[in-house]
Amino acid sequence: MPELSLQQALNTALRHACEDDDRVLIFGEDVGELGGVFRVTDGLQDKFGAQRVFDTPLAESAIMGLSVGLAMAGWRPVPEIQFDGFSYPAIDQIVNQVARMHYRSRGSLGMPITLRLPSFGGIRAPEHHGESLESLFAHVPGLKVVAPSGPSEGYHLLRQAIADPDPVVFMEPKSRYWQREDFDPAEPVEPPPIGSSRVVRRGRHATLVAWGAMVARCRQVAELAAEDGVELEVLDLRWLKPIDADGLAESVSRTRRAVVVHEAPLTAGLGGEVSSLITERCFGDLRAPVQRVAGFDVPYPSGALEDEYLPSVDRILTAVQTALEYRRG
Amino acid sequence: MPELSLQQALNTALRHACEDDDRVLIFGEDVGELGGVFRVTDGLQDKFGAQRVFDTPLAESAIMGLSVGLAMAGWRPVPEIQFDGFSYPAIDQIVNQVARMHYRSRGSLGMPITLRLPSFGGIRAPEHHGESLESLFAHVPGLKVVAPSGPSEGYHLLRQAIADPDPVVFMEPKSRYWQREDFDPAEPVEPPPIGSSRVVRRGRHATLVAWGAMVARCRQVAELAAEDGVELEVLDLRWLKPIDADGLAESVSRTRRAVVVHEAPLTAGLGGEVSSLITERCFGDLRAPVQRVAGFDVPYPSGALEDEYLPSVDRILTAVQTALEYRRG
Amino acid sequence: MRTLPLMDDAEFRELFRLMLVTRRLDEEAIALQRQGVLPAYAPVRGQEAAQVGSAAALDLSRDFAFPTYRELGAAVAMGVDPVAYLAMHLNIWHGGLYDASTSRLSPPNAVVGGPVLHAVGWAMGAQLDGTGGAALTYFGDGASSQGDIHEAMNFAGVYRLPVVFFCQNNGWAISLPTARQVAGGSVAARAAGYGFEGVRVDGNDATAVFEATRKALDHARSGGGPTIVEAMTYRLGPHSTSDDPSRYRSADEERARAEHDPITTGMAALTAEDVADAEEHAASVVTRTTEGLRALKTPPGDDMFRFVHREPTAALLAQHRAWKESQDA
Amino acid sequence: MRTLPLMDDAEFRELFRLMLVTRRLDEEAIALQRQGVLPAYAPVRGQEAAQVGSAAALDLSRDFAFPTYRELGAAVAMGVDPVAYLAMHLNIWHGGLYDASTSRLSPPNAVVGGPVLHAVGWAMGAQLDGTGGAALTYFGDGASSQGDIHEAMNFAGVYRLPVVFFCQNNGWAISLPTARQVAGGSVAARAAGYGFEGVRVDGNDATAVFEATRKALDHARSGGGPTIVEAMTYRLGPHSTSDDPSRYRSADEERARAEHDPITTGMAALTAEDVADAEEHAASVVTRTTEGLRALKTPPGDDMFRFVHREPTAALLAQHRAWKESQDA
Ligand SMILES: Cc1ncc(C[n+]2csc(CCOP(=O)(O)OP(=O)(O)O)c2C)c(N)n1
Ligand SMILES: Cc1ncc(C[n+]2csc(CCOP(=O)(O)OP(=O)(O)O)c2C)c(N)n1
Ligand SMILES: [Mg+2]
Ligand SMILES: [Mg+2]
Repeated sequence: MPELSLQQALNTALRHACEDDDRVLIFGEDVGELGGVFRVTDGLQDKFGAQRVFDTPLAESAIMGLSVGLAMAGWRPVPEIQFDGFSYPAIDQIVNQVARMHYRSRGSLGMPITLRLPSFGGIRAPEHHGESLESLFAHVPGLKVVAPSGPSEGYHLLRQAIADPDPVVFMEPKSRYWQREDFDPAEPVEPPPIGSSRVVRRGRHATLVAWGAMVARCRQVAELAAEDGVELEVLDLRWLKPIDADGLAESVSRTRRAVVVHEAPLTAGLGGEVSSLITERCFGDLRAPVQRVAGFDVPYPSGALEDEYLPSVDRILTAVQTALEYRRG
Repeated sequence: MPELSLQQALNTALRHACEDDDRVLIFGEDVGELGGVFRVTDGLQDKFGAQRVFDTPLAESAIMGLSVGLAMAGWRPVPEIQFDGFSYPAIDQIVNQVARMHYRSRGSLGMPITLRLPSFGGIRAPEHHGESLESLFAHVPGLKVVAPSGPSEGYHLLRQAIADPDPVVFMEPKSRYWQREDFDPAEPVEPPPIGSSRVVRRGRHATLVAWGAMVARCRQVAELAAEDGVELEVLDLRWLKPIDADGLAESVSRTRRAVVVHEAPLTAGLGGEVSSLITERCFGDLRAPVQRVAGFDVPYPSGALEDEYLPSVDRILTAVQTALEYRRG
Repeated sequence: MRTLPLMDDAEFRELFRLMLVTRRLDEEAIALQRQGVLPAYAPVRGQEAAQVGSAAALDLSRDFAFPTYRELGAAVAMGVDPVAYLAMHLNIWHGGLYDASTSRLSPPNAVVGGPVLHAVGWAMGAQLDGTGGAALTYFGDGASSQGDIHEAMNFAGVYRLPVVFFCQNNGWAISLPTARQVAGGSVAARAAGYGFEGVRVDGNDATAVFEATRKALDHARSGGGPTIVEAMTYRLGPHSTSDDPSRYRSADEERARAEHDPITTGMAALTAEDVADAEEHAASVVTRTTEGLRALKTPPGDDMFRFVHREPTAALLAQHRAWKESQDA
Repeated sequence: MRTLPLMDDAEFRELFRLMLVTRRLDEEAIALQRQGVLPAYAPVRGQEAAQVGSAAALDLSRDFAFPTYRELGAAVAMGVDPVAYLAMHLNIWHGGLYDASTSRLSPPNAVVGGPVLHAVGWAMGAQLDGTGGAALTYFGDGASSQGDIHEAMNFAGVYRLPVVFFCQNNGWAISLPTARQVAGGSVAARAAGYGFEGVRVDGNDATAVFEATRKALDHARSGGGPTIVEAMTYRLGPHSTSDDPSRYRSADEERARAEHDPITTGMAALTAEDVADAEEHAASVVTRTTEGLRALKTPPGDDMFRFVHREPTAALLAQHRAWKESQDA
């Protein structure tokens, strides 16, 4: 079985998608000859030609507006926006157009668009290169939103997103691009339904809910806690819209405690949604309020302060402890 | 005491702000001669001249980018974006620039900008004229966000927003523009601190949390419930960032049940944040999970379906009933 | 400026019939708004020649048009059912009820500037497929200030895409006159900066508009790339039925511009018989349309949920179900 | 294109000294990046004449400049402490550590296109105050594709604002050459469409750049309105220290363009004594800067909270406190 990095897995998924469906188009800033700043589109222009894999001028609103028109003309666009923070100039096209054209046209115009968005922080990058926009996207009716946590997930979720007839925002955890995993993308897999989560570690004392790069961090926390005899379940939410409310409830009704972890700022982050969904379904079972460990309500800081900002193992452990020691006052 | 509509109260607040501080500038699309499509800036250009009250070309990103530059030059910009749905083209300037310039410059460049944004639905308007963006704005570090529920609130909160040295998004509930109230804007009032909520009706069986136009609807619900002997407390959250977590806790620790109501779609709406804040602080006191009554996860519909989409008295009452009848399973 | 078409010009007769249908429908729509049948309406009076002349140049077997919210004349010329088009103003459905895909007319779009990028994307799709089709995209003098317009023109210029940028310069963007909107004074003049052709045409001369548009479409179809056509016309009515133009322009100006009313000049150029015939035809379309509009039913609330995704999510199906149950209760 | 400056040109000698400081600092920054001191860096090699020539034309008593992320030369010419400027690349603080307000240089801005609107706003503020100051805003050939650039130029044109749009056309936007970025081929040529002047200048000729910029600034200060200055230059190095230009351009091209290296030609135009003197000066600046950079300390995590608002919110103060306690524990 080959060992693939997330970046290679995504590259393979794009290649397979182009091979399987000749309506798939890949475009964005520097995705052609350069192969993308993270090389996720490496070699694709050579293989599929400059008509199907092309560079755009430096204009994010155009990239998404173009996607709408291409979809109307029967193509299946897979645009890239180079970094999370540069999707803001395209938000109008994403919210007011991509997400609504199918609705506005009463189903006459399909929008099978997959926006690839290198996302989240942790790589000591310049300003605007470490943002987490999942809460914004999840709030937009008409969008589906997904974030893989590793190579095999990345491959299958990207194939699924591209195959889906609706717009999907595909958030790639850039700090995990070089993480490797053994798996064979050629092996056929029945993909789990859109909107399903995945328990990546079983446990019984509390559930850690995370997505993207925070899944690995939560596994690390679970390993540390296990040394103290605390068995944490780790749930990779992966689909951020629709959210697997049943999966959350199933896990937390067993563990009776939950901690949700994300990189985005706390206030109005997706943690509030996850916490509410759990509480609405598991109120009677919960032994403690759902804890949230998130970025602070500050702009994503420069590299020197990145580790202070991101949920650390310590902060997550403290939240676990709070949940475990909670006594109804 | 004069009777003023919300629209008149806001107009008066702008007038007084211009009188008190000659660095205040008012601009946007059609705010000059026309006085704004809702006439909130009516007469201001006549009074303060076309240098301080001016029309901009039709470009929302420019309106906010301009505000940043004007603030850097020592002015106090009070831009208007004509409708909620047209703030999306300006989101990049709002998130990446307005909200961060003070931070980026380590306090060297102040951003005393108040963005006035006619918001929310309920007026049978065309597409993009009925959006609720509070969850997006509340998630952005560096912004403060407020939504008045009536004329006197509107007057005082707008004065406070303009006087504040930081960027504030001021969301005007357009369905309430013509609502009238007796109050004298000339009367000096010690403004409650930024981030404080307001109990607009006392009750003991459950707390309804709302903002903007939903406050009036919740009062209506409370009146109906009172006929059945159910006494609902109604809390006007008003500041949507920062949120008055203490005020919420104070109320719900008394009533032990809460329903949060908003127009925006449910998923990743501010209701999740409010629900989480309440649950984190009142877990031991809560007799039922916090209920959320919100817009559905669909694009804001056309007028014919508006009443189906918006939280109705019935839907709110049903949620109250669920909370009251809840039994731990 | 061209001289008026000759009276034996059959082509012009056909254009005039479509223009007159538009005019009479427009008048009827305003009447219906006054009667409370239509909640609001955006009149096209004065712009019939620009709209009909341009849309009539389309080859509906391969071209595609992208309207704003004020393109009744284009819809009429393209053979779209006026009832289905005007349903938008009845608040039945934001995008109207016609089938965008088969009509070759995108749903009405209220985001000024936004759809212009869709046209560019569609044109790229058509070019990739080698269909020989061209995109015709409408926008106003006001819209020309939006960033999206620039991104669209630059993109189309770089890729030499088959798209015609059709600007109806009607003198006003709500209350802002072109002189304070368009730096340099001419939208057509912008084309030179993108390396393609821009032409100005008398927008009240249907034949001139038709010919300029046909030429631009031919140029596009034959691989010559984009063109800007700027049709100089005038909005004789208010911006919308809730607008009051007397606040920002003089009655003198309106009277002066009414002398170039394309319907009046068209009538003068035709025989009385032709005019009578056209009136009869228009009257029958108006009757049919009014009956159709009055018979239109509010869509079921289910539609609000049905068209959000092509592949609905479990979460939304659950919301739909809950909504249904509440309806039945 | 100009001929080279005469050797007795004292002005040029001064410009050259600043250019050489920039070159040597640039080389040192790359070396520091290789040594792992700087995490990443965006080289300016080849653009020294464009940056120094333009910034030197500023009147720092009343003008203000708006940089991108690649304006070391402008910072040097404006007398900004290189340590404070380069602190950004040390990942100390996104906006560097210099005082933007007193330096008359906005913090480095990584959103391509974004700061150009700030310049327009600042220029309007200066015009309102009658200071006679002008704004100088930097952007690249890539940035010229952004919608914000168009909105900025149109706005500045309508209000005839004192702003100079200074485009460094360095041939590339990461991997995209100007020919596939700028439709029509010239950014300066866009000016005509906005009704103001655009000039192209040899960006490797510091004197020519200086004179063109000074002329444009004078024009702006005297009420003549905006100008585009397009300086034709070349990025001799990689886009950033993580870029690999061999993937998208030939060594031949690089060699050919290196022959116009402004430092080489500048050296040839000066006496050996002047060059030696300039080298000595540059070396001392480099030594001081390197020492300063190595001595820079990571800012306290408190700074992350301190600069979010000018008037901090209770909620953020609480997060700050919680963070502090976790540090002490
Ligand atoms: C992005 C955006 N901003 C603001 C509006 C509100 N608005 C609707 S029409 C209009 C004026 C449009 O002027 P123009 O483009 O000249 O078209 P016209 O109305 O004259 O047909 C404005 C400001 C909008 N629809 N979209
Ligand atoms: C809005 C935005 N989109 C994308 C990027 C990522 N990016 C950084 S630099 C760059 C190329 C910029 O080219 P140009 O404007 O010519 O400036 P240069 O790098 O040549 O100095 C890109 C695409 C960005 N910084 N901002
Ligand atoms: Mg107009
Ligand atoms: Mg460049």
